[in-house]
Amino acid sequence: MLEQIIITIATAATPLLIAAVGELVVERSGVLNLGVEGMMIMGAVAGFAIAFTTGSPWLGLVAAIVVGALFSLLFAFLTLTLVTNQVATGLALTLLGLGLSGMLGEAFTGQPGVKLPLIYIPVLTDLPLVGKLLFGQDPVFYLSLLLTGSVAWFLFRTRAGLTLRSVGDNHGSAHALGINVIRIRYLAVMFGGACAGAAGGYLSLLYTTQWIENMTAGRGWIALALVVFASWRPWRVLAGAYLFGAVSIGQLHAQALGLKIPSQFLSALPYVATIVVLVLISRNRRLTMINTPASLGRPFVPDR
Amino acid sequence: MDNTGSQTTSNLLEVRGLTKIFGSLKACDAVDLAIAKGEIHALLGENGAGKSTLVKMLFGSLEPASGDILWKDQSVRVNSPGEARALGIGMVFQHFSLFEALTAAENIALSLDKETPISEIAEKARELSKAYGLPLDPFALVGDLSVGERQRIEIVRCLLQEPELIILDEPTSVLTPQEADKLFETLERLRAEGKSILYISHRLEEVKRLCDRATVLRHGKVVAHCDPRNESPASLARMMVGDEVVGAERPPREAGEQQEMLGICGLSRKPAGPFSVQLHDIWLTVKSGEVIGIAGVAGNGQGEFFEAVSGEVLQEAPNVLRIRGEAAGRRDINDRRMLGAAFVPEERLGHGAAPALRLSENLLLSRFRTDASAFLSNIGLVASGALSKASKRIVADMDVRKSAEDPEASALSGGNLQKFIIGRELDRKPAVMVVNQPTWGVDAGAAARIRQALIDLARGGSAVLVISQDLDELFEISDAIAVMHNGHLSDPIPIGEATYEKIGLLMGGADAAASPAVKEAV
Amino acid sequence: EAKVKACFVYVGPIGDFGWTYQHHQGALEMQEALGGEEEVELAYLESVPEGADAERAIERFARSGCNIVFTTSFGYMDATNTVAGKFPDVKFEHATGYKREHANVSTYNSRFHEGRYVQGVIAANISEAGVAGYIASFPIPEVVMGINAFVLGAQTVNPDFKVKVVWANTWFDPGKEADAAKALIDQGVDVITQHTDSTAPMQVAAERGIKAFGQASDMIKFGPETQLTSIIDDWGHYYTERVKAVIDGTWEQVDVWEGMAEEHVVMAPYTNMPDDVKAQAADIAAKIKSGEFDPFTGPVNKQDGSAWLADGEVAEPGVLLGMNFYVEGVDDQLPQ
Amino acid sequence: MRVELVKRPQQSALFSALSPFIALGLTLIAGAIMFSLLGKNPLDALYYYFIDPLTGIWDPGNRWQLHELAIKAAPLILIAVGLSVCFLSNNWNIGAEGQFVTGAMAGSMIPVLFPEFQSWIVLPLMLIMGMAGGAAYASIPAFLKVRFNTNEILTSLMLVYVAQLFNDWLVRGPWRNPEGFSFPGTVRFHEYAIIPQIWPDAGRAHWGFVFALLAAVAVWFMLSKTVKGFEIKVLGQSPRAGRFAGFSASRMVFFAFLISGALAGLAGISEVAGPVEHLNEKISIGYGFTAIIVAFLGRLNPLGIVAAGLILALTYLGGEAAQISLQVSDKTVRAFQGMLLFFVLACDTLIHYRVRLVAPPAAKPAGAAATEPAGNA
Ligand SMILES: Nc1ncnc2c1ncn2[C@@H]1O[C@H](COP(=O)(O)OP(=O)(O)OP(=O)(O)O)[C@@H](O)[C@H]1O
Ligand SMILES: Nc1ncnc2c1ncn2[C@@H]1O[C@H](COP(=O)(O)OP(=O)(O)OP(=O)(O)O)[C@@H](O)[C@H]1O
Ligand SMILES: [Mg+2]
Ligand SMILES: [Mg+2]
Repeated sequence: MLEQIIITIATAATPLLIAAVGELVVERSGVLNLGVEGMMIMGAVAGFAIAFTTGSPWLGLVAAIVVGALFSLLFAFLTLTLVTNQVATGLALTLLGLGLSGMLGEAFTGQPGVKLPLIYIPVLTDLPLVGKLLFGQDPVFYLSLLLTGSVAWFLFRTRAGLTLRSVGDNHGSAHALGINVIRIRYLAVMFGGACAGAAGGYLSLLYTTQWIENMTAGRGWIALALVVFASWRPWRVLAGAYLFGAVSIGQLHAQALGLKIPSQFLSALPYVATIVVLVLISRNRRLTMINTPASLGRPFVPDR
Repeated sequence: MDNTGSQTTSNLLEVRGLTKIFGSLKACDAVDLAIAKGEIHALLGENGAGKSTLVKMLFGSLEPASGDILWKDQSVRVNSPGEARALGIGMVFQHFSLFEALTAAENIALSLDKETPISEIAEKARELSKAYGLPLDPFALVGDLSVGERQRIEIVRCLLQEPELIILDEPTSVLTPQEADKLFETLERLRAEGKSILYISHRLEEVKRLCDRATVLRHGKVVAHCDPRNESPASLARMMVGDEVVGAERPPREAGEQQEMLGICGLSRKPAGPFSVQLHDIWLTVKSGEVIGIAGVAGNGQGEFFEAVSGEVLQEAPNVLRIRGEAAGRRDINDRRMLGAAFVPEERLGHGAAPALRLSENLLLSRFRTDASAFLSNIGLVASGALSKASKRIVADMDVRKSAEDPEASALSGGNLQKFIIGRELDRKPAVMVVNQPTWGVDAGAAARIRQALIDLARGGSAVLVISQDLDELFEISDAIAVMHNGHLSDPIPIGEATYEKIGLLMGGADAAASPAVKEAV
Repeated sequence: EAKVKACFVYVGPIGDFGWTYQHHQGALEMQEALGGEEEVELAYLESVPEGADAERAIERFARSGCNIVFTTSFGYMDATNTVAGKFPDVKFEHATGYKREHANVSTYNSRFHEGRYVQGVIAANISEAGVAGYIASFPIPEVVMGINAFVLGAQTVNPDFKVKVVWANTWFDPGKEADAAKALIDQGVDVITQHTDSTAPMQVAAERGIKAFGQASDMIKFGPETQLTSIIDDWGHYYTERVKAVIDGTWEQVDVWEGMAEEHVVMAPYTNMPDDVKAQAADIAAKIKSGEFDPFTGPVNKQDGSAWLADGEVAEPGVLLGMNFYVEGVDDQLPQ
Repeated sequence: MRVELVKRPQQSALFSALSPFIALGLTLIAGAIMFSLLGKNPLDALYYYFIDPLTGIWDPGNRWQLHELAIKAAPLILIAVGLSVCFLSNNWNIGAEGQFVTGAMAGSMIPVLFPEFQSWIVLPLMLIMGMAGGAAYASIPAFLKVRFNTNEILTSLMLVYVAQLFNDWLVRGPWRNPEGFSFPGTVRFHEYAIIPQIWPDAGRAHWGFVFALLAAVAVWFMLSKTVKGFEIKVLGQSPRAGRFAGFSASRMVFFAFLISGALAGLAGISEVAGPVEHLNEKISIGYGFTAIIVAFLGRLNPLGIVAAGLILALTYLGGEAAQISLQVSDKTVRAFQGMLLFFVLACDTLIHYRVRLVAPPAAKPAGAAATEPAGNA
């Protein structure tokens, strides 16, 4: 039972983790994209539509990623090329995504989708206690761990990651050194879009294998909170996502166990927990200031 | 593969007719320049003459509107700093291009175009810095370093690229005289190794000492080529400005009873942010009629000190700060203004003035309390008529040049905005005036005007405290100079006893703690 | 020109495959039955919020020539009555409510709990653990009634049968419903029923290899090997009857609460269960349909063990319509 | 080809005036394309979206739609006006929806808990309590921002969910109408607790719309004529200049959040005591989020916000008309709103910058040199 509960938590945490790690890269490059929810829902609808029409959930996942990235280009063009306010533009992206996905997905509502298969490795998956946990989950679960690790490695171990962090720290200096700030940010935003798209695809291809309007249900915002929670460190995002997943699932178990607390209060628990954790994290100003990308959200117009 | 030496031509870099236009402003106007192999070439000119613009075009960060760059006699287009580095051009920027959240080694890695492991870079940097006597810790966070140390990183970063031409844009403006000497040694060594150096500085003495040739810019045009060793600082200055520059006149102080106007008694402050400086037990008295200067290399706590004195941050005890005898440590900036104090911060856009507000609105910024009766109606509405009248008066008094009737602050040139901000405070005839970097980035004519105005204010019976990195300026206007180093303030040295060397030593950290003598005196 | 214009205000999207979907199916069925587009003009608004917007939506219909307006959610109750007062010539039909302030307002609802009782019987037969999971939406009487009927049905087979309830606090949030289903399964239930509208719990049950009941519509395509049966809300008969009454000029105010007998509530085919269980289910369903048996027939105790219905006593509709207590055997605390 | 921005020395008065109209025009064009793709006649669609709800201007038979427009616009304007103070002072209150709900709950306390207390004073008290409730709720993210440096975007947003769930609990639990057959929702408010309609014969617009207009004018006056307005602008643009002026950034955080919270709360209680007439679990339908668009569409100018609120309300009403007449999905409304906001933001760039298209350099003589290994390695 515990194994199953952990797997359930993992499924709840995986889309948050993927979207948050993507947004982390975006923010590390100095861009604040509040449109995660919008990109996610576009990924969800695209993933479902392609999987449904082609019958291949893998193609669906690819479509979710591609559409997420393309959709984020809209944000990139406005904020990076036209230097519009990043907060407002991110909100606009969310609104547009929710509206567009609803329209595009109308034909697909109420249709049973095609599910991404779970991994099955003979012997290993059948191991007692840990078999399904370690070797029997869905492929995206493993991808999400791989993604977190690769992003951590990329950011802190590679030259390109260093360049990306430098752009987020001081875009003026980066520009003076000849680093193409705008191009790097475009790429980062698109990576974030791709991740958000993948997270959305996970929702419609695996989490609940169907397309429903608004099916992201605020997960994009949670992903944004996780990035701050993690003070822009990939492995801490993982911890945060699983913590949030555990609280969300835990409250359902509390109910099923017949706990005498109004269910609304239990449902509010994940949000209250998020606030509490954000407060605890941001209390340490020095820590947040050192980790916060100094150029985050600042407009940049290169002079040539 | 240093095969250029065998070639017949002696010019490493030649520039022909290079032009750069910003909007309607010709920042560089058909500039010609030639740099020989193994020479230190000075680029001179007053503020805004176009020096930085020119070198940024050479380094590929700006795109020329027209003109040619010849590198080893071949016409090249430098499209990016990366291409410049590939050619063999390195640059140390006027405004540092460092990343505070990264380590020194990471900063260096970012300007190396090859993918080299950080550990290797750190090792190389350590070796190179030792060889040139510029010690640095490759794993320190840049944000934690002093300005001098940051400068070293910039230079080491540039040298590691093994450039043939090194461009240094005002490298000494942030160094103590002793640190500057160290730098000169390094540069001479590089010249001996056959490297060429393009050197920008406002310090004409050092140009005369160091450079083989000089090119002088004025309003974007080349006005002279000369050998600085054959010129005097005064003649160089004349070439730059096109006119004789008159220094400020400092009449002697009137004898007689002088009252304490500003008293600072044991001011300490904990660091506010991860990269800010702690202030340690600062004591200082400024009396009516006098100008006290505070020297120091940037980043030694001047900003923190200014904030504490101005009241942007409050002190814990009221008695730490006295303005005209009143304990003001717990009073906010407007209460201090009401006591007769006025403040001019270092940064004009975004601190002394709000960029997107009009000049008349910026007038309100520091005076809505002190001049409430003039600028606000009796029910607290902004009286825009009175504001624009007053702002016209200040514009006329300070000779502020602007393109529109009441432009946004950001549309003014730096010098003109500074004149407006100083004028805004002088207009109130303050009893205490605290100014941080009054003429930073201001051209010679305007600077002279501002300095004179400060002296006149003091001689009129006010107390003036000037924080500046420009020693020439301090020697020109101060009655005594104290030095700030790492959050400690030295005793004020009367101008008669002060020498560049003495001040320079203090700036470098000799006699770090404030001497107890001052405390006893108060 | 069509003879009559029938208009529908929906609370959710038609594609929810649950409540709104079934109402829309009913509307289409009605149009078909009465002669198609030439005879009946159909208009609808989806996802109309139950606040200030509802009155506008209803009034818009009343003004745009609708002869009869069906408002298909409880939250439209006051708005329906207000607009009805202003347009006495238009007929209004409000689903699930109880207010009929004007002669041109009818109310209608279904006895869904009859189907829940049958589900309970099946669940107790199928479950090896003796515990069913119940994903509930909100603690309104209709839902509480459903839980109670389910438990009573199950107890006829296994007197110790237990039900675990999770309140999802939503009618429609697939993610949350799926999580609730997983939590229940992780707690050891081996059959799931839901009183929320999405198909997510069915899909989760399918994945985890347990059985489940559909809700509102036939969800068999979301769980071909999982669905035992489903309670289908069949509004088509009622809509046909009422619109026809408008055409014929015989429309009168009614307060309808009908169930299996009138085929308002229809059970989807019994699947994925042994034949004897099928037979048992069909038998009890037939008894309810014929009126021979009422799910709320005594003896029934309340959750705390106190007596509620004496032997043979049948619950009053009034008590049921305001039901806010559990019967014995529910493993949950009713939100108060 | 790349786009290059050149900062204007001064913001362009021409484009300040034109950009909302350019944006609206572009939205109409994009919308027309969208409808064509959906297989609808774009002209019909645009007619239903933007003209049909306004026919009341000349057609008395449709005048009720103008009232509906006012009902829909009132909360949007009220909330957006408050948000303009927040956004101008650089405080990102994304949680107006939660403050809206809290205002509704706080204001409903009197008629729900003391139904016997019936007097003309009830309504004013309710409005005041609604404002106080919204303001109190908004003070939470403000406090966390000032005291703990916590990101207000996230906290204010999380609090929306909390407020909604709390309201849900209230109207299903302690505040449930005892005669409501256990359905969620409080008792219907008595007549003293209901905001009167302005012109009951013509439609149901209530005084909440007038509150919105008054709030817009008052905030406009504050922003443009008083020192407080000056303070808001300075602190929003450059916090350091604000500190130099002696303004307290922390106090501004509270001021902005309290104002916007109070106005959102007023919107909440006006909605409940106006058209809805009782508190239920469905009052929160996203006005707090849509108001963010309204605030930006109105360029953070309260008078502009009035116009923007009406335009947004128009898209809602038009969306219904189009849904009935053309079977256009209700989702197009949100897509429309998103596009509108996008175009407004993009066009505003023209106010501060000139946009140039630059062709990439054709030949690159240095290219060869650049690919060689660096210097004299
Ligand atoms: N990006 C820009 N856009 C518009 N004008 C600019 C830009 N950069 C520089 N200028 C203007 O071009 C002129 C030359 O500036 P530059 O920085 O080259 O002067 P400088 O000689 O280096 O002065 P300083 O001694 O102060 O460093 C100045 O008037 C400056 O305001
Ligand atoms: N970044 C910029 N963008 C647009 N215009 C600028 C910019 N910098 C300077 N200008 C314009 O160029 C003109 C010259 O400004 P600049 O700062 O070069 O003056 P300056 O010659 O350095 O004089 P000062 O010594 O007073 O600073 C100003 O009128 C200003 O409007
Ligand atoms: Mg200048
Ligand atoms: Mg320069």
